[in-house]
Amino acid sequence: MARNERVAVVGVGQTKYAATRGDVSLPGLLREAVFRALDDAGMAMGDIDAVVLGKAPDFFEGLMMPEPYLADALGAVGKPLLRVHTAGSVGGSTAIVAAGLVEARVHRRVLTVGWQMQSCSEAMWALSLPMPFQQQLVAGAGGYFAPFIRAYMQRSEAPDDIGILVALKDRRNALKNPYAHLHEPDISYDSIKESLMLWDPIRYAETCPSSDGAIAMVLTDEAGGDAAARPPAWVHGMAFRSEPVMAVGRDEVSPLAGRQCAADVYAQAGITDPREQLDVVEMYVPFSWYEPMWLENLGFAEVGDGWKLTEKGVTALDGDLPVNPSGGVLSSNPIGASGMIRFGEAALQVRGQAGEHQVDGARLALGHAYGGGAQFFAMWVVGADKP
Amino acid sequence: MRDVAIVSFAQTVHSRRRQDVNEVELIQPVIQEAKERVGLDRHDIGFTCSGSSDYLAGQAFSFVMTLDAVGPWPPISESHVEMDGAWALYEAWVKIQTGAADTALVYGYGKSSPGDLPRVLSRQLDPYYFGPLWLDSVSVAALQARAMIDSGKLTQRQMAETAARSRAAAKANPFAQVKGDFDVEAILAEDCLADPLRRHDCPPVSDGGAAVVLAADDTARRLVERPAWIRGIDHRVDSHNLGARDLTRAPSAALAAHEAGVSGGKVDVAELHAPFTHQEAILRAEIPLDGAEVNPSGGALAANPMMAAGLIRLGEVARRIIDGSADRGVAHATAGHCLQQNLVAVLEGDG
Amino acid sequence: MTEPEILSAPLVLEFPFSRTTGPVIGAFLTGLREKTVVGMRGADGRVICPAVEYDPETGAPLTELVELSDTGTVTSWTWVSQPRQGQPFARPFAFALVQIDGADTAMAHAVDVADATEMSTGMRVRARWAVEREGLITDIECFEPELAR
Amino acid sequence: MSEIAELPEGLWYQPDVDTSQIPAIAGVEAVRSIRVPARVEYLYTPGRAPTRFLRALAEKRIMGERCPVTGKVYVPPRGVSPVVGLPTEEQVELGHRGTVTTFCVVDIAFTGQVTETPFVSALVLIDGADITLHGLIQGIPPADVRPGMRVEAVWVPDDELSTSFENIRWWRPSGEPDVDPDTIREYL
Repeated sequence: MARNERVAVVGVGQTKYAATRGDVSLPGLLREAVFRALDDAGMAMGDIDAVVLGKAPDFFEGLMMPEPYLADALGAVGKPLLRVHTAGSVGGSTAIVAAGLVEARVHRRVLTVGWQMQSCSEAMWALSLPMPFQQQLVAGAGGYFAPFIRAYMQRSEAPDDIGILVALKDRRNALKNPYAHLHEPDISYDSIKESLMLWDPIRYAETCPSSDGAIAMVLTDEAGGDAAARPPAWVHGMAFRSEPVMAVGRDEVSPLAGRQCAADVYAQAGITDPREQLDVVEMYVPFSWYEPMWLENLGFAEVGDGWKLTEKGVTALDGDLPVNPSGGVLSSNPIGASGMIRFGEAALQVRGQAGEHQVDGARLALGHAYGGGAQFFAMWVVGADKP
Repeated sequence: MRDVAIVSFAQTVHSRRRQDVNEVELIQPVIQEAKERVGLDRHDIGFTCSGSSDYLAGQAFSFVMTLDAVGPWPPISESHVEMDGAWALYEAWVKIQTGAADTALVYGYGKSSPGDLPRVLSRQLDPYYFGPLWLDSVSVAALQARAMIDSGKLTQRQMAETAARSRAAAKANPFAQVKGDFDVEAILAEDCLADPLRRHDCPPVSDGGAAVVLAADDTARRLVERPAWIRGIDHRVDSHNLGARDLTRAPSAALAAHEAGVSGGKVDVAELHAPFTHQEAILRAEIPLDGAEVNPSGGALAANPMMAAGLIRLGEVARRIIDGSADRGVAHATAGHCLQQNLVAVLEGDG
Repeated sequence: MTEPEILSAPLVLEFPFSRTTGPVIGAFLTGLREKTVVGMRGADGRVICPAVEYDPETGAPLTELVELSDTGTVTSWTWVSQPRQGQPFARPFAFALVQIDGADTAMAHAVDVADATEMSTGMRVRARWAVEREGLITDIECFEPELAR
Repeated sequence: MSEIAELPEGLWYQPDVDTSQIPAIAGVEAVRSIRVPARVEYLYTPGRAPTRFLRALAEKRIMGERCPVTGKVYVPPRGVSPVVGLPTEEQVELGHRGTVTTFCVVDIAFTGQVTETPFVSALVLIDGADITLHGLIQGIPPADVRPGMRVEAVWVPDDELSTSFENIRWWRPSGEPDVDPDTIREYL
């Protein structure tokens, strides 16, 4: 069988992320990202062959399957239009579905968009809809994940303040990212430590915000990548993995699906030592402690040692494995976009287009997303060189 | 392009209400049947993709719970579209084309009975200009039906004939929900539900689901004697602006049919996803079907499980190719209001 | 295993959704609040009403607003004999596509007449403005036959 | 103090719209946001396995269901064993005590809240089950809750029993010695 088509990321466009984007309509939010991505790629809407959209639950905006409604806004009329939904990992999954269309030589130029307009309702409502016969005990995503974080802390015997260090790093990185939702120049170790403990061990300042936002990417075949005006990012590997939300033997602290997804992507990209070979990581960290947890799950550290990388500053912007130079999910979280932002930021890094949060000399980067009860994973590795 | 075929298809017996089961209990037997028909178990599936909508039953992350039905352990390569399962099949077809999988399980399901479906579907329209009016799906379809009648392209009698023909055909379909012999004159004597639509012009509200197994190349040949090869598949979307569209047309259906290569040969059988009678007429004008038998299953007028009805059209055509009763068929799926989005596939058997 | 009688319970999903309008939808809704119908000139020169921020075919941004009248012509309609919760009237009414005079496209809204026999494609209608207007599509309470006033 | 990076120049923004030619909207405050309440009503049916569970719960019995392949007991049952994709049919009566595997202390108010904050939301491994279930812990200061702690169900009075998870008001320390946390490591 002939080799699959190489996939290039030739355009990335992001909206300014904010609690409420009061200046644009819902389609206008997506269009801001789309036109910026097209400009970056030197293309117009008419150059695009197909559009792939992703976002998390429809109840957020109170719109049922809004993609047909958005067709006109995205220049998708007369084109194929797909909508992916894989919970919080959806931004990553959507990019992978879009890239698959190029890889399989079905289309040459694909526009993909991840978005969420959380200001339409409230995350606490949309993510924890009241259900008959149930007792409301979990209190949003934080209440769901906090017990697993506590289990990680206990297993790894990590110092209590690792989460604070992650939050401080990501929020300070966000100051270098003009698109980030949270810009808190005065944030400090003490201010995070003193913030309200919402779901002990998760403090308010260690929690992702609720954002409006969209990100768009233009993906092309090899010829498109070769002809791109700005350096493209080349896709070296991509995969998604899913496991059940509740299954006997499942490890919610370091899910098998995450480990297997990473192994698959590394194998595709020829990565045998991720800690050495990858230059930068954009990982999905909605609560601070997930940085050390994913460092282990993704093979950057031995089990129980992830927090040591954080503590030593390895994951800082000037460390030797920068994690979330963009400020990450902790600084901007339009849920349906958040995974694709990780993928897009990874691409920006290897294109040398990340601006003030550029990691010097980044050649190979990992974009990572997870969703559901840490049961859905999507990842890609992108590089400055062709695979 | 790799040769990819539908090798297995299973569906629920569709009904107005399946209150006895939750969504995972609804779809699990169908998934199991689709795999067992070709002797596969869950470890043999290379990729899994499903289609569903949270809004139908009011269950956020509905697909998360339903994933239990495939037993995704150890972890699997899996994705989900918030669309009809026909588009999940499309995603799986692309995945197989990349070589990342040789087989795929595709399923779609919907329980519409928990809510007032026409009202729920109003949440799919433009939220600024349509949403506050709660324009329901039957009324929207009626605006399109009126445009057809006013344009002289269709009469209410022809619509009634489509209803009668579909429900009569469904008598041979053990999974259909509305079937029997209906008299055209009697239908025409009934009051309108949403003028010019009578109840018979509308699809039933259904709970149900379906599952399909795809396989590539020699794997497909090994699993069934006569795979239903997907010779072409494409999908397109039209403008959402109902007031700016010519409602008597579905250009995206014509374009998808062209891209899928419908006109490349004689069509023995076609399954069109036309929930309302007038929509079959629109699709017949857009998709070149010549003398094909249309909707021998009864189509969506006989059973319309949301998020599965499009996938079922693919399954019904495949079934007829696999059993040798047809050599070449066309399957169509639609999404959105007024046939806004359309998928067309051409399926063929060997020799 | 004998199956116990299946349980059921009401589930209500309710939220007061907020929707930012951006400049174009905002202009149209501002117009309604001020009893004025506004359209948008499309990429091909036709006037689209309600005003849209992008061309329905090409997606190109649109910026040229056009003031229109509050009268128009019904291009399609249906009769709602049993209105659903939230619809413009609790009594029977028509949903229609109304092409506002000066526009090349139609908008969806209600037409208030006593029964379906009063409806026809091509009939002339005029907007009946709501007394309390806040910048919503329902600031037009409905359309009514033009001669009714 | 740190500088905040600025957006690059030349970014695409939605073009402005000229309203000056339309007197009715030229000089007035523009609509920027609308509020559109939406209410959708459903009749929720939990399905066969959850109905079996809830009916038993109304009789003050906690019934799990066994995976037909692995033999592991799931509670609450949803109808299908998630590790094999096959129906669970054999019911297994579970104890009214269990072990806390992990937990968090919730100090945020939310809709539908049943108790005062702060409260402990824990994962409880019920005796006889192989999977944990969310439960509220009371009768002990939050700071004293720990993994391995043994707890027992506190039920609503018999005349208030219904087909609801709310039959178990919360879990409280049972007084038994703690379980070695290492033995419950694989149950989170």
